[in-house]
Amino acid sequence: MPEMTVIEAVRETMRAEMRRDESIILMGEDVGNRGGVFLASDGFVDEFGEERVIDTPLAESLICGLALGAAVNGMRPVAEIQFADFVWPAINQIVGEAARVRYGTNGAKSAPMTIRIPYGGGVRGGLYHSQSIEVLFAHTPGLTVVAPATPYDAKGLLASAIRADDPVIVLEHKRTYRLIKGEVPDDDYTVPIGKAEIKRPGSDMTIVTYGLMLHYALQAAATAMELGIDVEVVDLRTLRPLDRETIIESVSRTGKVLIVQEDTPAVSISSEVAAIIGEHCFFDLDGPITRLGPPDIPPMPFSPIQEAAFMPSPEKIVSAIEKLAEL
Amino acid sequence: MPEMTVIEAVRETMRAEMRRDESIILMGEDVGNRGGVFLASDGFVDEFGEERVIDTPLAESLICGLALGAAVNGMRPVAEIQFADFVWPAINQIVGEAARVRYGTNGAKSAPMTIRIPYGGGVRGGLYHSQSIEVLFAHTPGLTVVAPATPYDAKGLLASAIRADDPVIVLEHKRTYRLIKGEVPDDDYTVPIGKAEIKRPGSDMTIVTYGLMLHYALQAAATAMELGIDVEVVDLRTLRPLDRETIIESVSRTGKVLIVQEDTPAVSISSEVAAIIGEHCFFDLDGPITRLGPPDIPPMPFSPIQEAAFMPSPEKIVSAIEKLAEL
Amino acid sequence: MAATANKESETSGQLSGGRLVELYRTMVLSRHLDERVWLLNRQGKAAIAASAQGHEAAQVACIEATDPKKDHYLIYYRQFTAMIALGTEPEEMLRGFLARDGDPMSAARQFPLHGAHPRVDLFNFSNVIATQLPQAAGVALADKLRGKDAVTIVFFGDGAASQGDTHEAMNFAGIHKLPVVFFCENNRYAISVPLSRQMAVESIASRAAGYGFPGVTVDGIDVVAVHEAMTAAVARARAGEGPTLVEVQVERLLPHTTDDDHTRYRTPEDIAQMLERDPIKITAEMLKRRNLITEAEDEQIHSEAKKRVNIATDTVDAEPYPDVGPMFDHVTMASQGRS
Amino acid sequence: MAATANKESETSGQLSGGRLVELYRTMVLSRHLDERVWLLNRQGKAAIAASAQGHEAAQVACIEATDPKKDHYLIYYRQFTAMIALGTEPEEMLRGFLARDGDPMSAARQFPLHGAHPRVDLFNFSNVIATQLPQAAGVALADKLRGKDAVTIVFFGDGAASQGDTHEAMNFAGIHKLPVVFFCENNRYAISVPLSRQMAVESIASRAAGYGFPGVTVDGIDVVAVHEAMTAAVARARAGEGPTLVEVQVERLLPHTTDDDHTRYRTPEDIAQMLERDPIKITAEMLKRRNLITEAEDEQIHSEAKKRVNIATDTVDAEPYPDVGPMFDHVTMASQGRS
Ligand SMILES: Cc1ncc(C[n+]2csc(CCOP(=O)(O)OP(=O)(O)O)c2C)c(N)n1
Ligand SMILES: Cc1ncc(C[n+]2csc(CCOP(=O)(O)OP(=O)(O)O)c2C)c(N)n1
Ligand SMILES: [Mg+2]
Ligand SMILES: [Mg+2]
Repeated sequence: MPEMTVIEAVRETMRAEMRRDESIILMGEDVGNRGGVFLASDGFVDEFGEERVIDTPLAESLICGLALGAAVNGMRPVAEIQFADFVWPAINQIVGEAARVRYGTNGAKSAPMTIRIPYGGGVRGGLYHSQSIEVLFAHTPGLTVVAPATPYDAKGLLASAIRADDPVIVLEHKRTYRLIKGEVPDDDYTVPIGKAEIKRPGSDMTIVTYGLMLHYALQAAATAMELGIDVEVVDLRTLRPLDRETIIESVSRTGKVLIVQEDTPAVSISSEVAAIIGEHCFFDLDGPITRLGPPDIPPMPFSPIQEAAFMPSPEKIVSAIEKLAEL
Repeated sequence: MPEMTVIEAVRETMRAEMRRDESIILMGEDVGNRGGVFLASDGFVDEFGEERVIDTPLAESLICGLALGAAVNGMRPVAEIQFADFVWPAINQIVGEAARVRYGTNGAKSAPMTIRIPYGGGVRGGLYHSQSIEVLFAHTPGLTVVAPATPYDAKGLLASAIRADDPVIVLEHKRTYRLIKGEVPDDDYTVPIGKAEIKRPGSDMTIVTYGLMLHYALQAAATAMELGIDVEVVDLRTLRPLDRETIIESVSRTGKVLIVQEDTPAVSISSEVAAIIGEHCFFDLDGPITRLGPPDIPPMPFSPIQEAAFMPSPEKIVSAIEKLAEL
Repeated sequence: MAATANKESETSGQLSGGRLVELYRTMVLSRHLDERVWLLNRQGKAAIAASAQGHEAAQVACIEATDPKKDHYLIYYRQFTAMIALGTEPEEMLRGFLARDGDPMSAARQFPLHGAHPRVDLFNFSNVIATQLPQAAGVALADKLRGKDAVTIVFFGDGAASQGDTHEAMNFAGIHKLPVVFFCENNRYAISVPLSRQMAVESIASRAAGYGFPGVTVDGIDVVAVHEAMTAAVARARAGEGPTLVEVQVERLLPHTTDDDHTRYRTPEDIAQMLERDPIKITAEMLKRRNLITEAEDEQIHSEAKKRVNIATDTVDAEPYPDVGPMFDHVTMASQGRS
Repeated sequence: MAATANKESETSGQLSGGRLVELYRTMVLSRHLDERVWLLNRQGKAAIAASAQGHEAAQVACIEATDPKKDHYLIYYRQFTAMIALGTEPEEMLRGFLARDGDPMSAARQFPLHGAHPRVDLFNFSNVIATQLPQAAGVALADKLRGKDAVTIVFFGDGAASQGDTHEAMNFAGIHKLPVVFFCENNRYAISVPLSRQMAVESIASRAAGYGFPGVTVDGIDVVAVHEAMTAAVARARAGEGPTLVEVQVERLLPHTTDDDHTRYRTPEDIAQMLERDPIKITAEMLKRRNLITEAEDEQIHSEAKKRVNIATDTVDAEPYPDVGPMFDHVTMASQGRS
């Protein structure tokens, strides 16, 4: 079983899917000869040709509208938004249009399209190459949103996304691209959409998280174990629809919860996870529902000391674990 | 003290502000001779001239980018988005740009601009004239978001918005425009941004809500009183920043909470309110944190029976109150 | 290069006299049904309507130049006549406006004319102006990649020309020589905003030059001229030569929608002049001048249309609204349904 | 109408020989500082840089035609030389690239060249391509409404021309005859995407016709030609006659940014040809041909620039990064600060 980075898993999955299914086409800025700025489609134009690997003009609304039009006419487009920070011009085509194609046509049309979005900070990206942009997508009925954190899940969820018959947003954390390595089976498998995974079982409290923060949470859990606190770590993996069952089961069992995310906490994924817990685990909770995130300021400073101060870290998670354990 | 509708309060406030301050200009689709599709600027072009009341081309990104440019160059633009459903093309200029002007220039520039957005359903508007679009704005550091529900608050919060030195989004519920009447003092007053208001005191439980739902909640509370349940109703009024103190104080006192909103519950204002309560009222809560909202499907059907089934109503709120009271 | 076609071209081109009369018949049916819809709105039965009155000639001529068995149609809310020209029955139209169960486009989830057509590849996903243009480029791209013989016709108004999406779509279609026709129904108003506040140029078609394909401006009350321009554009697209922008100059005879009152922003002279350019009147005159119909035949065409509209109204008025249950159908896998 | 100015116009226009040498001096300083920044990136000290190498002549000439005491400049990330031409000191520039406390634009909250200038009205709110164009229209609108004598110059690349915002902004500026100059630095690439995949036409300036104002294409390695075109555009704006689109044809001598490798997508011939069009070389030759500088003076200009860059590097390299505290300053009233 080969070991791969996240970006390698993304690339090999796209390649395998494109070999399997001719209706899959790629579109985005610099996805052709450049192979994508993160090299997600490195070499693809040579293998699949310019017709299936389309360098678009610099226009995100076009990219997503184009993907939508092609999707309702028999293709399975995979659109790349170069950086999450640049997805805003396309919101109208994604949230306003693609999300509602099936509902708004009473099932007559569907849009089997995938939008890959590299996001997240800790990469010296400053205000405009660091953003987390999941909130609106995760809020919108009609969209599916996945956020794999490991190479295994990156392959399995991207394959699920490409094969799905409705629009799926795939959020890939940029920092994990080359940082995170893991085993990825050669064979064709998918990871089901809508299923969280307990990445580390534990009995004293539950951390619910996703993306890069999964790795920080696992590091923090290892440190906490040395301090005698046994932390369970739930990786959401899919942000819409959230896997309520896994969250509720875990938190009801451990009785305490810390929700960790990189995105601004106000009105966010962590808010929704907290709301689910507050409604469904109330009688099993042994302490307040706690959250850890960055400060409520625009994300995130370019200068290194401030960037580090902004991002949640394994150390900050350990502190939050200790505080919660004492309650 | 004259009685006014919400739309009259909006219009008279804009008129008074424009008379007071020459740097205020309006811009939007049909705001000129048409006076706005809801007549918010009826007669303005005659009083203030075409230079200050600008009919723009049909281009929302332009409208907001224009407002931003004028704002950083000495004006106080008030932009109108004709219907909330059409704000998506402008997200990049609002969330990506305006929200971060002060932070991103380290305080050198600021953008004193107001964006008025008529939103909400129950108006036979179907999928594209009914949307609630508050989530992303309320999530974004750098934006201020107000959502007045009464004529009094509409005047006071719009005045605060226009006078603020940073971008403020004013969400006006379309259904309240002509439905809701109330007394509006003639004199110059403002309602402070960031302050919720207890619109009805009560002791058995707290309803937290905003917009049109405030009125439904008050109706439901009156019915509940007849059933012997004394409900407190908190009107959030500002969605960013949320007034944590008022929420926490009320819920800690009553011990039970029902959060009512018209918007899709997943990852929303009600999620954040629940998260605040789950963290800060845990030891005072006598029951789970409950929420009432529409089903998780695209908002909202055009046909009348389905629209009614989609929208939360006073009756549905009464049921939720009764269920919570029994817990 | 923008070019203005003859004002009242009466050379029939590929349109036979018989077809001209048929097109006129469709226009008249559209007009009577359209009037009925406004009446139903005033009676409180139709929540909202946008009229195609004034656009009828342009729309029938446009559809006539296409092949409904192969082609794709991305419309917006004003293609009332185009819908009828494509075979939508009056009952089907009314179910949309009256939000009845049997609305073929969206089962009354959406406004009239929104959703997808059950028999031709015509759709209109949203009310959001200009979003259909990038989508049309995508539809056409998919055909081009698979070598399909199909043309995509995308409809938009003068207002839509100001949106960024329009620019992005035309630019891409030009680069890739996509088989698409951009059909702009320029009625000089975006709700209340006149052309002079929408653009500093005379014609929208002139912008095509900036995207590397032809643009043509045609008088949209002239069935023959529109048909000729569209025939050329469709042929160009089918031949793999790329897009064309066809701009038709039409009048919006009624206010923007049933919610609007255009006397707030149009002068009496403007309204009077515009009423002179009623395509039903102009087309009837042309057909009579060319001896294709008699006065009596014209009256019969009108009375048949009225009868058809009456039958449809009676039928649909008695039909039920959709019930709550189906509201939860056809959600995507990501919707959590009943909350 | 698009017009192409003379390829190597050497009539000095309003530019004296003395000013030409000064402009060259700025170009050379820019070049050496720019090279240093890339070196600092390779040393791991500058996280990212976009270079203006190849754009220097266009940028100095553009700024020379404006009035920094009155005018507004909305730049993007590639206006390295323009920043210097506007009086930004090498130390200030380096503080941006090295993310030091004293970065005058944003206190190192943002990427280099992002934020607002402390002395001239120059700003760049974000990395998001083309957002500055509608903003520029707004800035110009505010001046126009108040009758201010100020011109807004907005910079953008060929890539930005494809964005909807560009279309919307130009359209509005045309309608309202705003005092704005759209300055397009066309280096034929948007990262790796060549012009042929960005548009089906030869010149971006040709699109101005669709917005009702003039567009002109100028050779951007020709200081005099760019200055002439900009002088005309600025005069037009100041006279209340409206916008101009000035497109300058330049070369991007280095990869897109320090993160890029252009050999992945440019052929060796393309790279070789492009290197021929180095504006430093071309301008030096022109100055010598016109006897405005000698070889020795040229060498001195270079060595002074190098010295200046060395001093600045030593100074800034020793300066601290911003500490955590100031991260919480200048948030708007809506931010809840420390979470
Ligand atoms: C993006 C967007 N903004 C605003 C609206 C509101 N609106 C509906 S129709 C319309 C005018 C459209 O004018 P035009 O494109 O000329 O079409 P016409 O109605 O004249 O046929 C406006 C502003 C909308 N539907 N979508
Ligand atoms: C909206 C948006 N999309 C994508 C990007 C990523 N990106 C940064 S620069 C660039 C190319 C810009 O090309 P051009 O406008 O020609 O400017 P140049 O770098 O050539 O000067 C791209 C795609 C971005 N910054 N903003
Ligand atoms: Mg129109
Ligand atoms: Mg470029």
